[in-house]
Amino acid sequence: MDIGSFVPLVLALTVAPLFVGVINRTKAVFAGRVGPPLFQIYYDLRKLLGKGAVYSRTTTWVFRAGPIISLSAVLVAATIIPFGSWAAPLRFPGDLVLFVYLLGLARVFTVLAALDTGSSFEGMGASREVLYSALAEPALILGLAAIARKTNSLSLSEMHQGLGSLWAESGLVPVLVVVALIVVLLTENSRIPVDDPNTHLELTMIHEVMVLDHGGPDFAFIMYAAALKLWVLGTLSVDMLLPARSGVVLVDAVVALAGMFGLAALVGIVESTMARLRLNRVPQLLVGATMISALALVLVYGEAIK
Amino acid sequence: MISFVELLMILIALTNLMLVGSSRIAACINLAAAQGVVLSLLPLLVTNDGIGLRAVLLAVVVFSVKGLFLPQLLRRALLTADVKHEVEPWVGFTASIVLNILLLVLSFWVTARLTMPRPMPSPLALPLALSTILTGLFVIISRFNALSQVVGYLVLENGVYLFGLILAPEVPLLVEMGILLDVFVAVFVMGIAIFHISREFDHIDVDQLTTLKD
Amino acid sequence: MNLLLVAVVLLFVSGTLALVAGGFPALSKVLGAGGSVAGCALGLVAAVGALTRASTEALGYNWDVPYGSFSVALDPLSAWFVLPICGICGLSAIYGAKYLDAYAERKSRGAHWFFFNLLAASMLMVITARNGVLFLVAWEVMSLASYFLVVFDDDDEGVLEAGRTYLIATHLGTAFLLGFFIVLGQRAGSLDFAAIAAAGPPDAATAGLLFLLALVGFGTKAGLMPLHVWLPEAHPVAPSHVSAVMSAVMVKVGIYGLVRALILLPPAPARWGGLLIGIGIVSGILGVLFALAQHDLKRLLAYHTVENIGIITLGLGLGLLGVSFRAPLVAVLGVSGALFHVLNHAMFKGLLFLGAGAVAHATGTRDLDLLGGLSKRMPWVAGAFLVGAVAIVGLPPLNGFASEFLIYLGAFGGEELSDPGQAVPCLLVIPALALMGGLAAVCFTKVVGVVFLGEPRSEQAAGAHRPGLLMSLPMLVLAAGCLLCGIAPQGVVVLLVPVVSQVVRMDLATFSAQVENAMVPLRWISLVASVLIGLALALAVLRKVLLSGREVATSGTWGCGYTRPTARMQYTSSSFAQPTILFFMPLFRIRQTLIAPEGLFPQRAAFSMETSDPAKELLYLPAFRWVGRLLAGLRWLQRGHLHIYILYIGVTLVALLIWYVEIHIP
Amino acid sequence: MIIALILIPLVAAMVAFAWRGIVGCGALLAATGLAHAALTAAAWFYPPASVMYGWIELDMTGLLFLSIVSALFFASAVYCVGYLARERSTKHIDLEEHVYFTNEPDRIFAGCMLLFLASMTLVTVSQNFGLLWVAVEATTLASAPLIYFHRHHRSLEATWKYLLICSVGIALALLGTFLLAVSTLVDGTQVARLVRADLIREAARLDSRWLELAFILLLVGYGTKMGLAPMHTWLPDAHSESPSAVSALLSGALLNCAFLGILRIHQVCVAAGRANFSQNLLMTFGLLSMLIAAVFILGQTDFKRMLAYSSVEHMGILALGVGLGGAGVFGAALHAVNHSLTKAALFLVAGNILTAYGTKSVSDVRGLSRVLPLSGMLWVAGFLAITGSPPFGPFLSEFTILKAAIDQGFGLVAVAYLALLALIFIGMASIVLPMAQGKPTVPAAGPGRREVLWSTLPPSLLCILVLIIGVYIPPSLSAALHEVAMSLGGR
Repeated sequence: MDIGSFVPLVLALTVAPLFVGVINRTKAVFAGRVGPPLFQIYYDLRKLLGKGAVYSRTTTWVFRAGPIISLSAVLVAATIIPFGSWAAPLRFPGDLVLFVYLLGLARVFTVLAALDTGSSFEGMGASREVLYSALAEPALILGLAAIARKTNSLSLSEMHQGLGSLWAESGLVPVLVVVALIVVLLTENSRIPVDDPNTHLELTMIHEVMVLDHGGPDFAFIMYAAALKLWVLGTLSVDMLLPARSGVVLVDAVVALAGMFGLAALVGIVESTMARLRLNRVPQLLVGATMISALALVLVYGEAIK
Repeated sequence: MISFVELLMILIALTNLMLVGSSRIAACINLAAAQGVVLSLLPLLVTNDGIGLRAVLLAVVVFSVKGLFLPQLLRRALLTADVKHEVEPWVGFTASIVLNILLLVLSFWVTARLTMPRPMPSPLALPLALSTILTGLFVIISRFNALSQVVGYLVLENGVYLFGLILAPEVPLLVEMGILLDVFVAVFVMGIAIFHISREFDHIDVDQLTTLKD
Repeated sequence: MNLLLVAVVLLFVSGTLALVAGGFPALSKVLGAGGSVAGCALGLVAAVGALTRASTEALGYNWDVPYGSFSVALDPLSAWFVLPICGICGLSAIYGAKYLDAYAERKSRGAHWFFFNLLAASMLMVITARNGVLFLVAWEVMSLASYFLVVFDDDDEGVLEAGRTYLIATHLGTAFLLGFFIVLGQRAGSLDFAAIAAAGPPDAATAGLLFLLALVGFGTKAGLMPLHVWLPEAHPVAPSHVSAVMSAVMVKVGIYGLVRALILLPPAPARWGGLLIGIGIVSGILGVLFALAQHDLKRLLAYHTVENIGIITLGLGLGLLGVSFRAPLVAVLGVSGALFHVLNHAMFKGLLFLGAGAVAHATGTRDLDLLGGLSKRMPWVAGAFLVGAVAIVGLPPLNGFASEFLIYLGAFGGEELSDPGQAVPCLLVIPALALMGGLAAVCFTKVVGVVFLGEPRSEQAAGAHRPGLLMSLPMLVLAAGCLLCGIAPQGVVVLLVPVVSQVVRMDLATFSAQVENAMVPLRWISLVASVLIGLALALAVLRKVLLSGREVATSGTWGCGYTRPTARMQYTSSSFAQPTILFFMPLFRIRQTLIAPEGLFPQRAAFSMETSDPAKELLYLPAFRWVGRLLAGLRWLQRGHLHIYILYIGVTLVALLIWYVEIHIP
Repeated sequence: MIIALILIPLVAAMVAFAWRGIVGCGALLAATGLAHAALTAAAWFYPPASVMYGWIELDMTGLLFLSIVSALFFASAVYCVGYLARERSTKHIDLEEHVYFTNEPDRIFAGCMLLFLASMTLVTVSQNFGLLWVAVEATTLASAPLIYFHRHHRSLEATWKYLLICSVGIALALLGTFLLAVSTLVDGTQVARLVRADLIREAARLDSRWLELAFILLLVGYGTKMGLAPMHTWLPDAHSESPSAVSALLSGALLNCAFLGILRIHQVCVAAGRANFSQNLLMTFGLLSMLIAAVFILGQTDFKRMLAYSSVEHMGILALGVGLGGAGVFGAALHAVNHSLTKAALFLVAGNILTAYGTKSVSDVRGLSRVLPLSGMLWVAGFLAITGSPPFGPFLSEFTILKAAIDQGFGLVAVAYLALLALIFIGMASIVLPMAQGKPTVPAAGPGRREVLWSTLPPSLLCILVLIIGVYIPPSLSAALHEVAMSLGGR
């Protein structure tokens, strides 16, 4: 495989934390604050990696294995995502299924680690997390299925290329899918309106509460994994939304990057303008997303017929 | 002008009617006995090839068994088991008589449809045989008293016997003897059973024997 | 073939000897378990041989019973099912040898070993039988043997109840199979499968009838919804190694029967595939939902068996659709996915039940809300169970993912299904599988979390002990198997090729091409799996390096400011599952009991949730009650009145006379 | 030789009756049974000659049923050795009404048993319908005192009902016999004696009307004795009240003998080309009997009555099988064997349960497999066998009958048959299994709670036989069954 196909991976590994930074900065701007520097996450990571760790007596090796496995799962997921006109280093028919299930693996181990602490708060967060992601999975995979059917390919990279070629007449389908994808993105990364990353009441948290007990390198792994996950899903949406091809690799790359930061800004805006939904409303949002994906799939066939 | 056979037939019919109509067990027994006597005369009349030894022998045996012995047996049972001499019917007497008439009609209707294998001694013979059987059944069904049930059984057997006599006289003698013997033993055993019943329960009201059920 | 027969005989003989030696427990144990292990080992050798040679060996002797003949054969399909049977039975026997010691003083175990080995032997016979009568006999022996295994602990009235439910259910199922085989053999005039195949396919209507009969008959054994009701009753109450065999293997025999029937029947029309997919989806989703609602560890696992059977069924349905739509790729992927899942499910479900057994054995309870913190007390079991959990949820890098992955690929269907009418039923599979995966994740995070993690919720859990080598070893072996099949699926699927070619009837050229198509992604999967594991190890090392030389303290769990947390404050299984169950509320029949805390200083508060199985509550019980009432309505017939009895005779006689005279005499 | 078959038990009976001071009646029974069985076995290899101008002759059907009778009698005789020893004491406390009662003197019991055997033997060998009738009636009379072995109210009631109902039935059978004789009259002259062989030879010339009427009456008559619903009503009472050894004989041997009577006339109908007529009637009564049995087995509270109703069911199955014709007849013949062996074993075990627990009520019997391990095992095995589960014999026969039903195109009959079988399985499962399992309701040690060889050996052997038939039907047997089926217009 060509070197170019490694660019998306490298990009993800390096730029992902920045993406979070952009979101936070946007929110700060909307809140009229200066906000943390764009590279704050990098500083945090470095600091955490330098620290020791404190473990609860209750916990076992599962607690320690959690962050590691989550991070490695997300890392592998990152190798499946194309960027700009670069295909992913890892591409084969069906890799989209693998992608979804890797995210699942990451989640399961985060949840298990949370339950290992025996804290009722973390259990609470875990039980919400699993429900939401269980509902998010169909939405995600149906959306991808729609694109896959449209481009007759089961590999994210090929789908990406395929979309590019028939961008002109691809029409509504990608847009719908992207909408669903963004909902999924917000859920999976526990952003508003699903979850509030910087609330201060554990009772209302979902993701953040699950990692309360982690510290030091473990927490660094978790933060990094979260950032990567956000980036990966973001890339996926942007790929679907802007598959335009100028023919010049760099131009495509720049367009994609721009798209990414646009998305980051969008997320920031959403977070600073919307309030979070009541917990029992979230499932409805997700089912809605699933319906949108299904609609997209139907449209694919509608177009196939005519 | 009615033949002698016809007369006997009518007698049988009458005994049937009186049987379902009479309330006293002793009377029932006597009626059954009378029927037996009537039957014992038949072999001498129905055989188309003269009166042979067979017919005579048969007549004698039937007379002694159905006419004398069995009724006697029942009378003794009646004495040993000191039962109320009134039979308490499940179906009222008038109703019984009406039903009996209906059964008679039914028998006529059924037998009328059948083609006879041979000239009948009398057109009444076959229907009456059937109705006698049904009467016997009816008595068993409609009487609660063990003794009257045995009487009913006797009448039933009479009917069957009449049937055979007029339709299939060719049935070998040996078989008929065996049959008679069986009836004899059957009634005998029933008599014993009744004796035990009356001893165990100091009554022979069958309708009270309902311990065994689901 | 001969080798397999030897295995069967060995199993049977050793079982009988164990029964005879019942007086000497130790000897009987050695005979039973040892014979079981030896026989299963032989069987495995025979099966692997047959699979690698991809050949069919048949034997036929005449057998002096009506329509019977002792004709057996070991073709790839049979061999494939022999793998899980022998594997699981052998391992469970090792496990059981130790597990049963708990009953030493109360029960004689000779009978148990007899039935255990008989079960294994009869399953092998079912798999290899090629004659209707032989099949049915083996089938019924299998059911009976398993019944007696279930009611092993017959002091408990509940156990007997459950066993009875099972016996009746399986007997009713068999009734359909009787009909199936007889109708099947009608054209051939013989019940030998060979003759049936030779006689050519029946007409469409008969074929449809046959398919339904087979579906109900085998589906009952396999536990398809709504025929599953016996399964969550019977599997939990059996001794755990028996639960493992039943749940991991015996239900698969039902699947085998279905597949065998499909081979004997004419090529399936699309609606059969559609029906299977529908049933599969229902079983899968409802199965996992009910599992989620359970408090009894083994009952929960039993419901998951229903789910996985659903997955297998929809894989099969996908395959049938592929065949009838002339879409070879879909066919191959669907069928191979289903059959591969048969093996995988056997491994991880066996593992999970053995684990559950170890837990019950160590704590004396199966109630989730009484467990907790066991991973400290039985780390190996916890590790193995965790592997099984990840596998059953279908996550990489384990085997569950590999087989579900194949089914997904088939469902996407590639270019083959451009006509919406054909594609939609296949595409339905995708969200269904995704939902099942997600819910399974909910369920097993709950199980692992509540049973093994956190603090023990009761003294029993706190006092748990290690199960010992004999019980741990089989679990570890199975865990290794799950990992192996996850890392190198292509190696296993290669063995599957001849099997699949039997099921999807297509010429070898196209077939092998499609197989190649299916192989490519699998190789990638195995690469990814290894990369994933490598990465994890690397990160672990990294972490170690980072932490080396820094102080690593331990303290209590952060109670969010509350300083006196107790174990009873932890999330319980009920509370963990509650949001999900509430969301799917309409599908459940839930009895909630909530004692809300009151006043400033609430005395006690409690929340508990009971869910009952609607199939049982709404379908079977009412039906049985109705029939019961119907028949009870006739019981006045026998009231003990003699003259009434004789009246019956009279009426019968008169009625017959009138009928005869009216009808037969002009 | 045939005469010997009848005379041996007859003489033995006379001895029992005549010799007041006789001891060891059980031994007498067993010895006679053994001799009888030996002669019967010999009859398989050296077909005996017919006697009395073919009135008495042993055809294959007769031989089959004779063998059943003989085997069962031997089994129950051996069982009686132990049973009479147990029951020796003069006074017993009645289990249900709690009054004292005495038993019949052993010698009377033994004598009647032997008469019973003789009469049943006569049934199986008599070719003349008149003689057949006499024999069947004789069985009733011989068995009535057996039912009244325990001299208490319920047994007396059962005896009376048995006596009266069966006598009525038999009377109708007699009428049927006469009608059969009528059918042999062609314009006034008799073309055939009432001997089966003649009738079959001249079947074409028989008057079909009268033949059919004869069949109806014989069906009702012998059907009463055989226990076909709705004439079955005496059966549960008699079976539940008589000693278990007798119940075994009644259910396993006597019912078959009555069935033989129906088979004989059916055979004539087949020969006369009126097979359809008789078959339809048989099917109807068969299904009806199964239905009635199902009604009363579900929720039955008395395990001996349950077994009795199960006999009604299986008589229904036999009738159904013969009614279906084709392979069904073979199935019926096979099933007759299977049912007799299994049911006899079950009744004998029921006797053990009764002595151990002192009750016939299902709900009071628990933990049998711990109180009487062997009997418990046999009880469950017998249940599985009688409900037609492999690997026991009845499975094969019921399967054959089902196959016949489907192959002959009686789809609905097949469905009803399966449904009823399933119902009965459910009913019996929820009665038998709880009895065998669970915590014992009586202490393991106590009167009659020790399993003696006399009481366990016969049922064990019977069960083993059923098991063997279930996995291997000796060619000789299946040849015999085929011959029987052929003679009854089947395959």
